[in-house]
Amino acid sequence: MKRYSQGAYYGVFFLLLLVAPLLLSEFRIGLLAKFLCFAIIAVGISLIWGYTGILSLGHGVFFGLGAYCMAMYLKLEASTSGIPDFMEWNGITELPFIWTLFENPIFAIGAAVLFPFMVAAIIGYFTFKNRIRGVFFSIISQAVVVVTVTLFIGGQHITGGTSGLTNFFTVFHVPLADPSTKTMLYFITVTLLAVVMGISLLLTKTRFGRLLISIRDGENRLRFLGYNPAVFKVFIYALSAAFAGIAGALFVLQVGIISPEMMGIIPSVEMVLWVAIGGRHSILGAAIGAILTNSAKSFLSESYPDIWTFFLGGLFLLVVLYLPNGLAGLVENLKGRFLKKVKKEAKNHEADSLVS
Amino acid sequence: AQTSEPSSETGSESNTTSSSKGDTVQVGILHSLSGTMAISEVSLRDAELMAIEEINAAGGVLGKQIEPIVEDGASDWPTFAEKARKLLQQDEVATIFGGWTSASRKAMLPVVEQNNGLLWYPVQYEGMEQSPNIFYTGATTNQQIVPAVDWMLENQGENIFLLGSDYVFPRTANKIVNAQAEAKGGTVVAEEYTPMGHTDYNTIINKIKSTKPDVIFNTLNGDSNVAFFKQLKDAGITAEDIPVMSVSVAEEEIRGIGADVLEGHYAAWNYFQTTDTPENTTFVENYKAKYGEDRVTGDPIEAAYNAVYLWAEAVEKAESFEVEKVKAVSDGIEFNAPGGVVKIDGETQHIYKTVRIGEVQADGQFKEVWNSGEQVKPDPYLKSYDWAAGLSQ
Amino acid sequence: MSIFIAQLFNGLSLGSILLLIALGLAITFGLMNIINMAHGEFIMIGAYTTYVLQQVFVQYLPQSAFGYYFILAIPLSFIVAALIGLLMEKTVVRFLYERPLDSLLATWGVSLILQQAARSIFGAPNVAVISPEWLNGGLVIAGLTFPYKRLFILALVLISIFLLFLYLYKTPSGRRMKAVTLNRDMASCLGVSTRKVDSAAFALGSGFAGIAGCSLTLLGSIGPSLGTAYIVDAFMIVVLGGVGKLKGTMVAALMLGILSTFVELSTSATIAKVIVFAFVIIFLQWKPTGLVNTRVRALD
Amino acid sequence: MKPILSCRNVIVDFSGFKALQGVDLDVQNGEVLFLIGPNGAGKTTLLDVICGKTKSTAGEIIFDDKISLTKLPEQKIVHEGIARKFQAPSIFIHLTSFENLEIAMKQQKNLVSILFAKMTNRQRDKIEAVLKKIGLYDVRDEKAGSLSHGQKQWLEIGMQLIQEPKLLLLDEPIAGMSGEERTKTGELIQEISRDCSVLVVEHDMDFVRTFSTLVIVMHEGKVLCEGTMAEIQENEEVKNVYLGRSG
Amino acid sequence: MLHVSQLQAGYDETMILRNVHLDISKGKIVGLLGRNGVGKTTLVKVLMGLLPVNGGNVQFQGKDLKKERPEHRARAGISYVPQGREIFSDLSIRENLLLGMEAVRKSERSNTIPEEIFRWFPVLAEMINRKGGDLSGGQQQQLAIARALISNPKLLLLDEPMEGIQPSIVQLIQDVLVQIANEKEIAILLVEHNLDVVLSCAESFYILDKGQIVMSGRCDEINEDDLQKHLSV
Ligand SMILES: Nc1ncnc2c1ncn2[C@@H]1O[C@H](COP(=O)(O)OP(=O)(O)OP(=O)(O)O)[C@@H](O)[C@H]1O
Ligand SMILES: Nc1ncnc2c1ncn2[C@@H]1O[C@H](COP(=O)(O)OP(=O)(O)OP(=O)(O)O)[C@@H](O)[C@H]1O
Ligand SMILES: NC(N)=O
Ligand SMILES: [Mg+2]
Ligand SMILES: [Mg+2]
Repeated sequence: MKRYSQGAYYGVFFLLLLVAPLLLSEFRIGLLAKFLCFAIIAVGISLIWGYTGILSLGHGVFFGLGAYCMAMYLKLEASTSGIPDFMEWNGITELPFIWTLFENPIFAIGAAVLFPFMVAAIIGYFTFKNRIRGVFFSIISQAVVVVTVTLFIGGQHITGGTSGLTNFFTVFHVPLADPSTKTMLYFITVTLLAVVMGISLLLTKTRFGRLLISIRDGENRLRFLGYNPAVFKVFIYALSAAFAGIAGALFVLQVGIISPEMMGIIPSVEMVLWVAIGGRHSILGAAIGAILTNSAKSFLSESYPDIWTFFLGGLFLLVVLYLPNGLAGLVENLKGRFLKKVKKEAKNHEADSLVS
Repeated sequence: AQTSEPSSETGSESNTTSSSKGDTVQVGILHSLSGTMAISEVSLRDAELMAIEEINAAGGVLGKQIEPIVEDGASDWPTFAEKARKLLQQDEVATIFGGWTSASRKAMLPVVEQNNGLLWYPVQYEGMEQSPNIFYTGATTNQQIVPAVDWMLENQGENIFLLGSDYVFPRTANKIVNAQAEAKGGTVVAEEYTPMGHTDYNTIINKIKSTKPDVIFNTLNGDSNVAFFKQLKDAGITAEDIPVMSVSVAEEEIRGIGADVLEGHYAAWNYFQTTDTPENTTFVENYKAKYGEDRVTGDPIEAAYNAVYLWAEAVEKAESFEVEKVKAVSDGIEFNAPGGVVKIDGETQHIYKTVRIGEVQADGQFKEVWNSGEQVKPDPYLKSYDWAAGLSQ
Repeated sequence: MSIFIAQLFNGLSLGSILLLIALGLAITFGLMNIINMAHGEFIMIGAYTTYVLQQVFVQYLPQSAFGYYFILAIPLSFIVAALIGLLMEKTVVRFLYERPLDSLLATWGVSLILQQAARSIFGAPNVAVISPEWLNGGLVIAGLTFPYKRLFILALVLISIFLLFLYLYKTPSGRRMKAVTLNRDMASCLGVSTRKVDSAAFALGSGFAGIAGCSLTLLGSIGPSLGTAYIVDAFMIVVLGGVGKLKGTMVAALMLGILSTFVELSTSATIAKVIVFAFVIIFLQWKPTGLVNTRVRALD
Repeated sequence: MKPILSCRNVIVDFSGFKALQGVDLDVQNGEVLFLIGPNGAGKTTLLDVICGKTKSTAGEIIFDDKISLTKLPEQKIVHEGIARKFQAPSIFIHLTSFENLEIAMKQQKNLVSILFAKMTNRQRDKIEAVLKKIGLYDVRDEKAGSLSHGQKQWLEIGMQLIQEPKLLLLDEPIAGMSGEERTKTGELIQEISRDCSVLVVEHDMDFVRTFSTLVIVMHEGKVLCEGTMAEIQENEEVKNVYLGRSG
Repeated sequence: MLHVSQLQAGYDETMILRNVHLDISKGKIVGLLGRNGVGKTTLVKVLMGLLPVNGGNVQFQGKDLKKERPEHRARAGISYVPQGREIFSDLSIRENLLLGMEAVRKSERSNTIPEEIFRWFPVLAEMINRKGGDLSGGQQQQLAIARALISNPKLLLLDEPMEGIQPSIVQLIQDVLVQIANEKEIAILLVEHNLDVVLSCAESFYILDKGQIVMSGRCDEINEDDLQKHLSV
């Protein structure tokens, strides 16, 4: 019964995504594609936050690393002289070694996934091994953001500085601006979202998923059951970083820019907000949260460019105050209320028979 | 944002025609209205809206009323890209006025190019760029930085301390200053960058004290200027001791810093609120009447205002809103701007401008101490300067 | 040698400023466990209060009175920020004590609203606060200048910290506050009015942020997004010191202040920033619950 | 026969306060050893040291005649075969009773094994058997958080059982249990002791009397004396510091 | 003194207590018995105001308590030792004890801890400046009881107070309870698993099962068979 209804939700969700291109304008589909990238991040955050209890306020970094990996390849493909334009302004005449690797698209795509995975694994290894938890971890993740952003801005001659990397034309020599390329990318994004959600569902429905919940409930307890929670945390953290990396790569392909600002504190906190709004304990909820929050943001800022942050702030407030488990929680609640009615009647019978 | 027509599925090619359906023409205004850059950019929006209102009152352009669609870039570059795309694809505006930071411009650049749109960018910048779809109405380097450095070397001394925010404009500007100083017998005693939003300048000030420069060339952006100047004064360094030459401090920034702190320091611009032309008197009056007595004008505000007029004149001349046609006729278009006559250079799509250096007075206004006399031809790649040969490929 | 002393003073001064911005957060976050992302906006409120008071003095009082506005601005910033904090506690924070992580999200919303409110009321551009004449200039000792403003802030921080310590550790009211923040239910079962204490604590924390904002007008810019510049630093310090540990907060602020100035002197501001934050990361590896910590016997 | 666990001169110093001041103690194979003593005597601390939660300041703890425990991390100690029940029930409140046992169950506990773990029939039977044994079979699919205090205690004991340890450390296992459940727990402990050694800390003298063979009394961080309950009861010092008049 | 009738209460949507009746009068010790999970703790929490009342009546000294917050109940003279101790782990023993005084009216509140507390629980005097969280389980339990006694309550709610306490002190606490009930006329609700403890110090008892009072009476007239029926699994 439960499994069945859950399947139905997923079915409707992906069906809507598949027919969306028929219903929306090219620009809106572009936006939706961007939101789907964000949904991929949200799924990863739901894994570590909702399931494992790790609150990362620094996932922007992994998103950014994935995005930069992809962007470096695109930038090289767009640079006629073989050297990106901003390097020329900075007086660099020879392509730095690290950049030469990204001439190979396979490497770039692989790196967009593996590089965030590895960086997260390293950070996670030390912090989790040293039993840094809760808000201490969250603050470390913010410090990582500050360090990374500052380095990317400071290393202007290699990274493009504040402006980031932009002005790409082609991917695999196919023009990025072509409507067909855009449609293609949209469907690739939908597919990858499906894959990421699938992996996450598989993980959470198995013993591994229950272990994640145990880590959230009491990781010290777990040690005395013979587990080393750090290993599991590192894995799930790195996995969610890899998801963010995938999202970053897709983002760059569709939006055409990545800048250090995008890895900053504000986007990183916003990512958590999407998940909270959708429902951190639900994979689908998190994804929908990302899409809806960003839609609301776009809609509000288009409708009220002067004061939209009033409304956005108010929205966050209301959701948190009145929907503690996000939209998914609301759905559960409504469903629960309905089921409970049925159950209650049954239970009353049972209770009566017990007393008599 | 206020209006949005149902989009046509045909995409980008037809934008210029559908934007001018009926008796209105839509234009996009895209500045940061929220986030850290809002402190500067909101005034640009105001200036552009004022110009649009004036033009509409005078009968509009090609007989159509201009209808602005305002969007918020939110101090975030990908958002600038998204909103520019929205304006061009969804609203199919005839042109966009927008941006402040170079990063925001660079984010919008591919979008306007791919959609064959038009962007008017109103802020002084670091040069080295020339997009066919952008008109640059602020100064390029040879209309601000280069003359400012010449003037400093001549009037203040040869030891220059470079201080800037860590982003593309200051870094590129300082590269130019280095080359220029070397060629002209100046010495750069130190080059320091601070992250955006940096607020503690004590250590930098100690470095200034120990390097004893004759002048500080300041490319700090926004908020950092406030912290820097306040703390410089507290450390006991006055404009008499070491003057600061700024290129991003206009009247509005002075208002936020406090004139008492800035008195005696210098800035290089193309326009001051005190610039003495009849057009400027009206401009300042109108601006204050519309937005409040306590508001001030300034160079980027004027450049944003000019942009709207220049576009309107180009449209009139082309008798079309189409980007290609507007561009084709742009060369030589003149506007009797508040800061004096400006003229579009069709080749670079930059503007001929007069360079001015001013000294901050106790009332927060500039006293002009030098100007270039004639309008300086824009040279974004500094091709006409020998010492700059190594700077651009 | 003289540069060393000058830098040491700068470090202390920076540390005192960091402490000032973190002090309020040490209460709302450290003690009450509210991840208050709007802390920066309370700093902003303090700064704008100072600005408004200055305008009032300029407009309605004789020139000679102007010098004193700042003396009045400190308590007024405290009160205004505390009142707005009180309002926020009653309408938002109150529902989030059992959900610290949600507090992060709700207060983020509050922060957006407050920023926009400032923009709507005072306009987007920065405003200027003219510092009173008696705070201009500095003490010159052996060729070194110690700006009065920095000395003033140093003293202000010392007094604030002293009063806060006194309050928390020597008064019954402070004890109640600690009890409520440690175990709200049990405190109420003992007869403590948790609602009053919660409101008071949050208002107190917000008030300190207001004082910070007031003092920051001496050094930096006053604009709608003023708070965003300080929020991360403030959290960093409270956490580095050990959440809920006032002493830790103090030491952490001074440590970061001094580290930052000395690294910046020999490198650049950018590298200093990287190193300071890297230091926080590494330090926490060594002391995973901050500088000052309590051993807990409970498992989780 | 060699003892399964032997503590030699174990000292724990909490920044100046010596909670353990040189404890010597052996647990024999298959034995149920009761540890009693006044509040604050150091019983919990001793269990903490054995299972690795607290690091000893000095001394040696040898398990299974060869393994030194003092340097091992917690999960390694568990792998060696020591299970620990804490004083306050600590279970995973968002998992059901069944899932709690599934996590606790003896199995490969590394990342890869868990990632690909499948519930076998044998494992399911084992979990269900334990659920029945601890009386939670009927609530196996309810979130452990909504169990009552006593039920949580039971669940936790179950989680130790299913690990099939060699040595089981129980800290006040019957706290919060009512009469009959106490008896059942006692019987359970005796049943367990057929497969493993058990070290029990308890304050309920009736319980100790009923189920103990050997009792060790701790006082002020040291072992005060040992013997059968009958012997202990007669010890004047034990009466003074611990039992009081009725003991 | 305390009068409970037709009480209904529970968590969110699950009703735990259904139709509970209970009376406690001045100076009397009343035992509350019941198997694990029948709702004893729930009942005590409802009485203290930590859980809302969904139906029925709770009156204390003739006043309706239903809507009162815990702190008002505390100030009205109800004192509480929770299951699980709930001491303030970060505060010193002294601070913990002083907090027990919060329920006392301001004018009568003192800053010193009454001598008798240390007479009953000497270990607390020894460790007066240590942190609550550092204490052993039984020490914490003693602290929780001391903290509840310090305010001279009119009604004392004890949820398994003897848990984890060494036998000699269990006896002592029993004596103290009887003594204060007699001397200070404090009413005591004692939730306890240990039948012996209840029988030796309580005057009457209630047995709770499945959220209802299924048996009550005086301790000296207790019928073993009935007891077994309700307490066995
Ligand atoms: N982290 C700590 N810091 C300081 N003292 C501690 C700490 N942990 C325990 N103690 C002290 O060590 C002593 C032994 O505590 P322990 O918990 O081992 O006692 P116990 O024998 O289990 O008592 P109980 O029967 O009450 O559970 C106690 O006096 C306690 O106060
Ligand atoms: N927070 C909660 N949410 C939902 N249900 C709960 C909660 N706490 C307890 N329960 C349920 O309420 C019932 C009564 O629990 P309660 O703690 O009152 O029992 P008890 O009689 O005190 O048991 P014990 O003797 O074990 O302490 C139990 O069945 C438990 O499952
Ligand atoms: N172009 C500028 N000032 O960024
Ligand atoms: Mg113990
Ligand atoms: Mg109970």
